Parts: sequence; structure tokens; C-alpha cells
Amino acid sequence: MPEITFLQAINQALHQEMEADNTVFMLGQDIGILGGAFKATEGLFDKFGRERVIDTPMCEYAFSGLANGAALMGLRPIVEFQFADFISTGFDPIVQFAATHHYRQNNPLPIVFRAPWGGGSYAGPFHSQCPEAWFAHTAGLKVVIPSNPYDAKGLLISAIRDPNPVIFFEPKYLYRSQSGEVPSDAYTVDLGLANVAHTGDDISIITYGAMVPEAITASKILHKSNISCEVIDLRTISPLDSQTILDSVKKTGKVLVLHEARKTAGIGAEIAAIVSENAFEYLDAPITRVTAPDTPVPYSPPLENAYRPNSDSVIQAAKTLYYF
Amino acid sequence: MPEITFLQAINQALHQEMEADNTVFMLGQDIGILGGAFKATEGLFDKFGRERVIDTPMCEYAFSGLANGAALMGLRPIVEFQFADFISTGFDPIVQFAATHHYRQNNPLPIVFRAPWGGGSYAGPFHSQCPEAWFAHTAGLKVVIPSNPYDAKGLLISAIRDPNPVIFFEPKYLYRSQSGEVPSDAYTVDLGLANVAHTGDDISIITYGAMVPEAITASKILHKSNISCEVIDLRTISPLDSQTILDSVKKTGKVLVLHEARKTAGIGAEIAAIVSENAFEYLDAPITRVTAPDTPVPYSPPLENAYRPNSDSVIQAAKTLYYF
Amino acid sequence: MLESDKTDHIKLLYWMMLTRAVDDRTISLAKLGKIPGTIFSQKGHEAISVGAACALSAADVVAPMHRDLGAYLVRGMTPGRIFSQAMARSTSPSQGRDVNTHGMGDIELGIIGYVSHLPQAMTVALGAAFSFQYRNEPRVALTFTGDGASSEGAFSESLNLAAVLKLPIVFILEDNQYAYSTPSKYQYAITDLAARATAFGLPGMTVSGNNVLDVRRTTIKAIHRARNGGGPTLIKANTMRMEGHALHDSAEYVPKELLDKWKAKDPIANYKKMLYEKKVLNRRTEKLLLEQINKEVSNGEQWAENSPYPDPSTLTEGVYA
Amino acid sequence: MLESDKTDHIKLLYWMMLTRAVDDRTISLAKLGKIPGTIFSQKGHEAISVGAACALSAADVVAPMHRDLGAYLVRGMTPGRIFSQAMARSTSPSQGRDVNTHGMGDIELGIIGYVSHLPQAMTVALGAAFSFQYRNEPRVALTFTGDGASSEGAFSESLNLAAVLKLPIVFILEDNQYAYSTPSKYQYAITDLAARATAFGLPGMTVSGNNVLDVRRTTIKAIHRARNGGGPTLIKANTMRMEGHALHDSAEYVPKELLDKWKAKDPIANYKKMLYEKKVLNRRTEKLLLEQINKEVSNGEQWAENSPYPDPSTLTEGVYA
Ligand SMILES: Cc1ncc(C[n+]2csc(CCOP(=O)(O)OP(=O)(O)O)c2C)c(N)n1
Ligand SMILES: Cc1ncc(C[n+]2csc(CCOP(=O)(O)OP(=O)(O)O)c2C)c(N)n1
Ligand SMILES: [Mg+2]
Ligand SMILES: [Mg+2]
Repeated sequence: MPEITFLQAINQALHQEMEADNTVFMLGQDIGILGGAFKATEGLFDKFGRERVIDTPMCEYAFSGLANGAALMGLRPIVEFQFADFISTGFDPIVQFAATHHYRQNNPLPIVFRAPWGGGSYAGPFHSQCPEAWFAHTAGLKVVIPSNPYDAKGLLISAIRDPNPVIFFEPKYLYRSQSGEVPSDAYTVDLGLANVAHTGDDISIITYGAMVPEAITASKILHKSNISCEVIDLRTISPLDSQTILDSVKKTGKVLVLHEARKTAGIGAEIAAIVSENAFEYLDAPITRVTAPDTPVPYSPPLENAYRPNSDSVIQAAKTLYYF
Repeated sequence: MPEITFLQAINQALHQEMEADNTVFMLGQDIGILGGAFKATEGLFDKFGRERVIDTPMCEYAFSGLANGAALMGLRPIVEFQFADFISTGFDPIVQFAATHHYRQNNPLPIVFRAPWGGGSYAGPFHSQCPEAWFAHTAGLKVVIPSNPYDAKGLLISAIRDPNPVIFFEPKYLYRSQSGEVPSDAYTVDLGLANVAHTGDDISIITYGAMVPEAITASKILHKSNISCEVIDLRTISPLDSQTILDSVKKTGKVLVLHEARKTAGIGAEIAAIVSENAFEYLDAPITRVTAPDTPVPYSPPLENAYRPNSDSVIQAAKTLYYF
Repeated sequence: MLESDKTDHIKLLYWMMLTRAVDDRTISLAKLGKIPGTIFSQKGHEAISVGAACALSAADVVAPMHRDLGAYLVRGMTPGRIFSQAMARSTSPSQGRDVNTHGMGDIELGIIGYVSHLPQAMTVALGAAFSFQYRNEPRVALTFTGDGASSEGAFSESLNLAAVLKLPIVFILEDNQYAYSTPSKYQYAITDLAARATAFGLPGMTVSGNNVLDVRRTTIKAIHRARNGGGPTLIKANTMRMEGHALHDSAEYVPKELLDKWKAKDPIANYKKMLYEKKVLNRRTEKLLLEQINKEVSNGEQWAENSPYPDPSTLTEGVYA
Repeated sequence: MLESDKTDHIKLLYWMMLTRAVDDRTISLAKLGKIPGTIFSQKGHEAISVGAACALSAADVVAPMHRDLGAYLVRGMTPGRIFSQAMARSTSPSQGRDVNTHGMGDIELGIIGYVSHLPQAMTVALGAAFSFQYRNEPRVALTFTGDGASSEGAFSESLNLAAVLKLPIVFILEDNQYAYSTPSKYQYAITDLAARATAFGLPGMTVSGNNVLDVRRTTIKAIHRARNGGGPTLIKANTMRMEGHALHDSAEYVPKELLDKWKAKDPIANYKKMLYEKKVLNRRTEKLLLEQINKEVSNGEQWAENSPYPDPSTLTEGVYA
């Protein structure tokens, strides 16, 4: 299998789904001629033209709403937000219309809202955000965050084919830093299923996105200290795969939740709640959250480095948990 | 002390703070001549005029942004959203500017964003929402939800005097259904402090807003079955008063979290996480969440009645928890 | 006058009368405590929603707002389903899940249900229009908004995006001089909202919103333009909201003289008068119309009342497709 | 020509040259790897940000966007603090917490820091203007936005709200023909964005954004109007973004001829030429100016480089006031 980057995997999924299904079209800022701020949509404009790859004006509200209407009429829009940070500008059409439409009106709305997501590149408070919890708390949306090129392609194809609105966040830190083997043909990775990215017995590290490689690195290092970690890569943040989480927790009895989003009312809180609700008797130690603190994402490297969890912070927390 | 309604308590706080401090002004839709969709601002327009009680055009984005700028220049704006459901239309200025400004720029932004909040009145998916978790997950905002007339007045006065942006949600279900003794003079109830609304030994019911009276009712009924519940009224949702929560949990060992917002990644998840992180050894049973399900708020009475928790659902869950 | 023109005139009258009858009956039902939620008064808006909707072809779609009961009826939504929606029954377009005209969509009838956040329906209509353009179908989207909602960013973004993409869409702006209690002077600082269109590169027209023929004629032109690749149009229809904003609103903030002035312009009474003068309408036809409408309304009410409430066990179904 | 006019002309030149020098140096620093984040090119925008900011009085406030480096300098932000912000040091206006010109506010200097979400600065400026009106102070708010950002709902809402409340505010729309890679024709469907103003009830004017005197003259008029209760004005300044959108952007999507055409209109070169012709400027003065600017820039760079990074232990401080 060819090795490609995370970014190329995304690009491939877009190319192949656009080719396979002519109801699929894309819209967003600078996705056409430029190929996107990160080049995720490179080559699409040349191949499919402005009819299907549309550089919109700056109007996150209207173009998200347009996607709602187009999906309602049977198309499959893929909306790109230039950064996940700007999804708050198109918030209303997503949380009020897209999320509630099937429940209220019984018509499917197959839309993917994509965005480069997360920190690690010293891009400051408005180009580093992780807003997935807002959407996980909003019933009716699926939320997907892949952690590697294989999943990125397979999950994106699944998201495009899904009949529901899917928020698809791409850890931009991994765009070029992560490569991996990816089948050249189209394939799917099921939404709603977590992946055991690393097996272990002592601690369950439950995480997603760009923290998965950190967790795996940490696990390998911890292994040398005879601490065996299981890494659960959630992949789909909403709806959560409680089964896989609980299976792991029942085995290890110790839980470390890890994410680069802020702590309070984040996904980690939900996982802690699910575990303490459903695997109480299996727990041998307090549930530990390793997350960003409750601050905006600071720009300066010493600050962002302290803000964003990494393998070191995981190792430290895992050791405390292990020796609890 | 005179008995007044929840709504009158809000109205009194507004009148008194407007009188006491001429940097306080209000803006929103239909708050002037009409006195607000729920009459919360009644009499203010007559007393203070359009200079200080401003009926804005329909533009949640721009008027929230205006509040940001006015606060930056030393005024104390109070913004009313006609319903909490419409705060998503003014989302950007709140979560991007107001929430981050002090951290980035070191200037205080004393703003109150008020809104009638929550369900129970068969008002459907767009006039019943409980979006507090979005804001609790956003660092830099305070989030306050009172449960009775006394707190409503005292907390609103505190919110107006606070140097930070405060999201102030008013359970509209309680507006007219709840009366209580309220001092006629201005007074404050500290932000960030939970209230033990009912003392007990067996189960800690941690809740807020319109669920507090339900919890108290349930506690009284459970008392007859010799189940003694402690009801913690959070009052401030962000930042949370972990101390009061943990003190109660350490005493009872059993936790029931109760809210009318949706379950996933809600405030209940955060409380479960805090408890399982910090009071693990004290827990005698799984943490139980009694919340609305992950659906939009349905209109039809049989549906909304099933959607929204009440004293019956609390009693049932508490019994299960007690006999665990 | 041709017989077909006569029928056509009678039809317009019928739809307006039916709209008012359904509105009136809904208010009565609410007063009887049979409607758990609130309802929005339609009085004054009948000629706009009916006139515009009657300009559509069967394959077109409409994305109405909360004063467009007429458009729902014209598109084939039965009074029964409308009452059922208000009465929160499982037979309603939203299966009892959404309130009053919110979420009262039926895609088979070409009706898109709106969410409360105004004027979000405009953006959804953009998408419908886009899908027609994308598939090269000669179809058009029609959507409605209010004078108040024209201050929202979504309104301007929609006009701009429609103009840039040259979408086959027609926007009707129902200027009823108030947004809830807020009069126009606190809402905008220009004299004619139709000017907004020009600023975004689409034609803006003004019609008398109390004249159903005027509304229809202008909408037909705009739809024709849109259908033939000419792009979007904004039509501003002037009228007056003749009741409170919604059921509970006594609207004391509206000057009585203003209401009196507009009462004389009632879209139905005046149209009827004109039809009498033109001898299109006579007592007998009017009586027949009234009987038919009464029957439809009563049957609808009956049907709705006999419809079951949704089963609470279905509460969590259908969040996802 | 009066001596004071000469000084004035030299001052405008100085600010524009300083703006470009700081911009150039920032780019060099970035290429040396000394700037962790990205930066936005300023070339082509100097006359707008300098000309408009020079129209303000000391007590007025300005809410710039990302191509208004000149406005920061004119208001008294030192090159050192600007470099410090880019280099993420604790001495920067955001204490190293915000990136490039984002959050580079200093309320003592009357500068409001912006957030990335365009054109949200306009709405914040509304609030500053509102506070002046509220307190009956003869002060004015000046804010900037781009052609691309004019498609956002926040732009239209701001014009409308300013007009309705008659706020003392001036909006400068910097039309540089592109929003990142998106050319005007994909952004809007009218020929002159100044028309937007009229549609919301405020005057809209167009100036040459490459002529600092034209920009300043028109802004002074608008500010005067605002200060005297005349309400808001929109000024559209035409220019061309002469480099990529930001550091990493080679802007191959911009036709070379377009750049060549605008190169000939360089706001600084042409102004300088005019001053030479008018004998306001001579080689000696230019040399002195350059020396002074170089010194300021180098000192600033030095100061910034010697400034410490923020202490990670301060990470969670100051979330609340
Ligand atoms: C974004 C948003 N804010 C507030 C409301 C609450 N609201 C419902 S109708 C209405 C007034 C609408 O006025 P207009 O657009 O003129 O329509 P009209 O009701 O007069 O027909 C308001 C403020 C809303 N529906 N959406
Ligand atoms: C709401 C929002 N969406 C997207 C972006 C990303 N973005 C940053 S600058 C820019 C282009 C801005 O164009 P314009 O307003 O013309 O200003 P210019 O950069 O040309 O000066 C975009 C799309 C943003 N900052 N804000
Ligand atoms: Mg109106
Ligand atoms: Mg531009």
C-alpha cells in the first residue's frame, strides 16, 4: 500500500467521492483556485470545475444554510470552514437546522461540515480551537475526528455517504506530520466505532485526534516501566462508542481521558460520566483527565506547549494513576 | 419580607442596578415599549428612556458585539436575548470576543447576557433550549442559572457588578410559577457559590435552575421512605463550586446529577467527572445522571413531559441509587 | 372576462378566505385551551402568502416564515394537518414535535419547514435553488421574510450569495411595519427596504401586499426571470400586521389610527369588493365558497382532534436518519 | 506652502514608510524563523491605514483589522511592541497570548484589538461609538474591514445598527480586490461596494486607497460629521493587495498584469514623487527619515528580541478579571 500523508488521504477521499457520486459538491472559502488554505482540496477545482467546487463569498451562515437546503433536495454538500475556529460564525444553521431537521421533519440531511482543527502550530487563539464538545452536546449531529491517514480517508468517505449531518474535524497538526499506508481505492471506516489503537492491561487511555499519537508514544515509553496501556482512539466523538470504552475499562480498571480541547464540559467529562455510570464496580482509581486547561489557546510557544497535552503529560499522569 | 415572583425579582434587580449605576444600560429586542416578551424589563423604558433601554433591530451578532465594545469603554451593558434559543445567533461575539478578551488584552468586559431559558411550557424545539454547556465549555465566561426569586435577584445584581461577561439564564418556567420572600433593597448573592438547598445524608442531588424545586419535592417525598437527600443548587454553572459538591458527596457517597439540558457533554458530565476525579474513594455507587435525552426539545405535551425530568424521575432514580 | 379568469379570481379569493378561516379557527381553538403552544396571527398577510404561492409551478419549492399560512394551503397542506400541528398531534407534519408553523414542512408538497431563527429559511431556500441550478432543472425557490428579519446578517448574506451564484430564487419581504413591538424606525434607517436588493446586485421591487393580483403578477415575473437564468429578485410587499405578534400579544404599542387606516385596506374585503364590481363574484358563489371553507375547516379540526398524541415511547426515535 | 503643511506631509510620509519598514522587517524576521505564527502582508494598504488614522483626534478610538499596521503605529504603538507581538514575547500587547496583529489592542492608545472572525471588529467599534454617544462625549470610533468581510452578515448588521442608532462611527472598507484567493467577482455582484451604505441609510464614499491625502481628507469629513451628531459613514478605499494573503501565500492566483498595473500606483512611491515635485521633500530629508526609521525599527527589533517569552506558569492567569 502506498504511504501518503494525512492531508493526501483527505484529498483522496474527496476526489474519489466526487468522482463516484455527482450529487457530491463542495463549498467554502478558497477551496477552488487555491485548493484550500491547507491544500486539502487541491486538484478538485481543476477536475470538477466551479459547478461542483465553489469558492463562496465570506458568509459562513449563508453557505451553511445553503448546504442544508441543498441536502434537503437530495444533494450531498461538503462544506469547508477555513479553520474550525470559524464554525462559530456558521453556528446557527448547523445547531438549529441541520441538527434538528430529521427529528422534526423526517428528511435526511447528508452534509459534511469539514474543518482543519486543533493546535500545536502556534497559530493563536483563533486558529487552534477544538470546538467538538459544542456539537457533541447538540443532538442530531455526528462528530468525527480521525487520528491517522487510513482512518481519515475511510471516515471521510463514510461521513460523505452518511445520511446525517457530520462535523468532520481534521487535526491540522497531523496534516503533514503523519504519513501511513492507505489503500488507493475507496473504502469506509464505520462511524460510531472506536479503535483500539494499542492494547494493554493496566490503564485505558481514551483519546482522539492528534492526541492519539501522543498516547501511543507514551504507551511505548511506559511499557519500559512495565506499565501497560490500552489506547482507545474514539474516532467518532458523537455518538460515542460506549461499548469499546467500557470493555477496555472493565479490563484495566483505570481510566485516563486525554484531549487537547479544554477540560470543563469537554468530551473527557462525558467519558468520565459514562464510565462512572456504567463501570463503577470495575474502577480501581479515580478517573484522570489530561486535557488543555480552561483558557483560550495561547499563541506563544512556551504557553501553547504548556497548554497542549503531550506524551510527557500522559506519562506523568499514567504513572500517578498506575501507582494509585 | 414581601413575596414576589421570580420574574418580579429579575425586574427589581434591573430597576435597582439601573438606578444605582448610570453606566448600566440594556439592549435587546422588544425590551423597551413592550417591556420584554416576558415582561422582565417592564417599567424600565418609562423610567430610563430609550437612551438606556434600547429596542434594537433584529441583529444578535451586532448588538452582542456592541455590548463588547461598550463594556470595553467602561459601560455595563445588559443584553437580552428574547429566548436562550437565539443566543446561537449572537454566538461569535460571545465565545470569540467576550470570552477571550481579558485573557488576551487584560481589559475587563462587564457584560450580562440574559435570556429566558429552558422548557416546560410546550414551546417547542426553538423556544425551550438549555444551551449552558456550550458556554461552560468556553473559557472566560461565567454562567449563572438561578432557581428561586431570592437568588434570581441577588445573583443578577452580582452578575451586573461582576467585571466579567456573564451568561445569565432565567428558567422561564419559574417566572410566574415561583414566588418567594425577597428583600426590597439591593443585595448580592455571590457568583461561584453553590447553595445547599436541602440537607440530607444518603444521596447528593446536584442540580440547578428549574430542576431545583423538582429535587426538593422529590427529597420531601423520599424522606417518607427514609431516604435522606441533600440538594445542591449550583446557581453558578461556570465556574463550578467543586468544594460544595465534593463536601456533600464525601458525606453521602451517592450522587445523582439532575438537569433539563441534554445528557451528552452536559453539565452533569462535568460534575460526574469532577466527582470521580476527586471523591473516588468516597463513592458507594455509580454516579447517576437524570437529564433530558439527546434529542431536540419536542413540542407535544406527552413528548415534552417525557423529555423533561421531574420529581418523579428523580424519585425513581434516587431509589435505585439508594438500594444499590 | 373569460370564464377561466373568473375561476382564477375565485380561486385566489378562496385561498385567502381559507387562510383567514384557518387562522380564525386556530385562534378559537387556542382560546378553548386546545393548543398547547402559541400561534402567529396571519391577518393582513393573506394576499402576500397566497399571491406569491399561486405564482409557483408544481415542481417549485417554497420556504415560508411564520405569516405564510396561505402558502402552505396553496401548496396542498390540508387544514387538518395544520390544526394537527397546532394541537401537537402525531399526524402533523412534524409528528407533534414542532410548534405552530415551525417545522411544518412537507417536501412532497415542495414546502420547506422553517426554524425559528429568522431569517434562516432564506438560507435554506438558497440551497434548494442551488440544487435546481446544479441539476439544470427549470425550478425555482420562493422564500419569505419579514421587515424585522431583514436586519439580521443572514438576510444580507442570502441576498449576496444568491446574486453571486445567480440562483433561481425569489425573496418576498413582508413589510408589516413591525417586528413584534419594534416599529420600522427602530429597525432600519431607510425609507424603502427594496433598496437592499440593489446593494447586493439583484432587482428589488415593491408591491402592495394587500393586493393579491399585484403580488402574484410581480412574483410571476420574478419567477420567470429566475427560471430563465436571470437570477434572484427581492420583492417587498407592504402591509400591516392587523393583530398582535402572537396569541398573547395585545399589541397596545400599535397606534389605533394606523390599524384603522389599514383595516380599510383589508386584502380580502377589497378583493371581494372588486370581484363583486366586476361581476365575478355574486352572493351565491360567496355563500358556496363559505360553505366549502367551513366544511374543510370543520372537517380538518375534527380530524385533528381525533388524531392521537405522539406516543412518549417514540421520544428518542429519529434523531438520526 | 506653509512650513506646517510641509511638516504634515512629511509626517504622513514618515508613517507610511515606517509601516512598510516594520512590515518588511517582520517578513525578514519570519524568514529567519524568529516568528512562530504567520503574518499578513501590508503592502498596498499603507495609505489607507495611515491616512485614516491620521484623521483621528487623540481621544478617538480605532478598531483595525489585519492590514492596518499603519493605524497602530500612528496611534502610538511602537515597532518594538509590534515585533514583540509577532515574536510571541511577554512584552507584547497581548503578553504573547495572541498572534500577529490579532489582539494587538491598547486601550490607553485608543486601539481595540481584533479577533480573527471578520468583520467582528466593526461590531466592537459600534460599542465604542455607542459609549461616546451615551456619555455625550465628542469622540468618534473608526473601524476597518475588507472587501471579503463585507459579505459577512456582521458587516450589514453593523451598518444597519450604526445607522439606526446614528452612532459616531466611520467604517473604512479596504477594497483590495481579493479576499485571500477569492476575487471580487466571486465575492459580490455589484460594481461598487460603497452602495452598501446607501442601502442601510448612511452615506457611502469612494476614495483612492493609494492616495494618503485623499483617504485622510475624506475620513476627516466623515469624522467631523460623526462628531457633530451626523451619524455613521462608510468610506470605500480602492487598492490592491501587493503580496500574498499571508506569509505562506505565493498568490499565484493573482494575474501578473494586475500587480504590474498597481505597482505603478504604489502609495508611498507616488506620494514621495509628489513631495519631491512640490519641493516638500529632498534627498537630505528622505535620508534623515530613512535613518530615523531604520533606527526605530532596529531598536524595536532589538528590544523585542531581548524581551522574555511568557512564563508558562502564567498560562492560566487572567481568564477572568
Ligand atoms: C434570530 C431571531 N431572533 C429573535 C427572534 C424572535 N422573534 C420571533 S418573530 C420576531 C419578529 C419578527 O419580525 P418580522 O421579521 O418583521 O416578521 P413579522 O413577525 O413582523 O411578520 C422576533 C423578534 C427570532 N425568531 N429569531
Ligand atoms: C468569519 C471568518 N471567516 C474566515 C476567515 C479567514 N480569513 C482570514 S482573512 C480572509 C480574507 C479576508 O478578505 P478581506 O476581507 O477582503 O480582507 P483582506 O485580507 O483582503 O485585506 C479570510 C477568509 C476569517 N478571518 N473570518
Ligand atoms: Mg414585521
Ligand atoms: Mg480584500
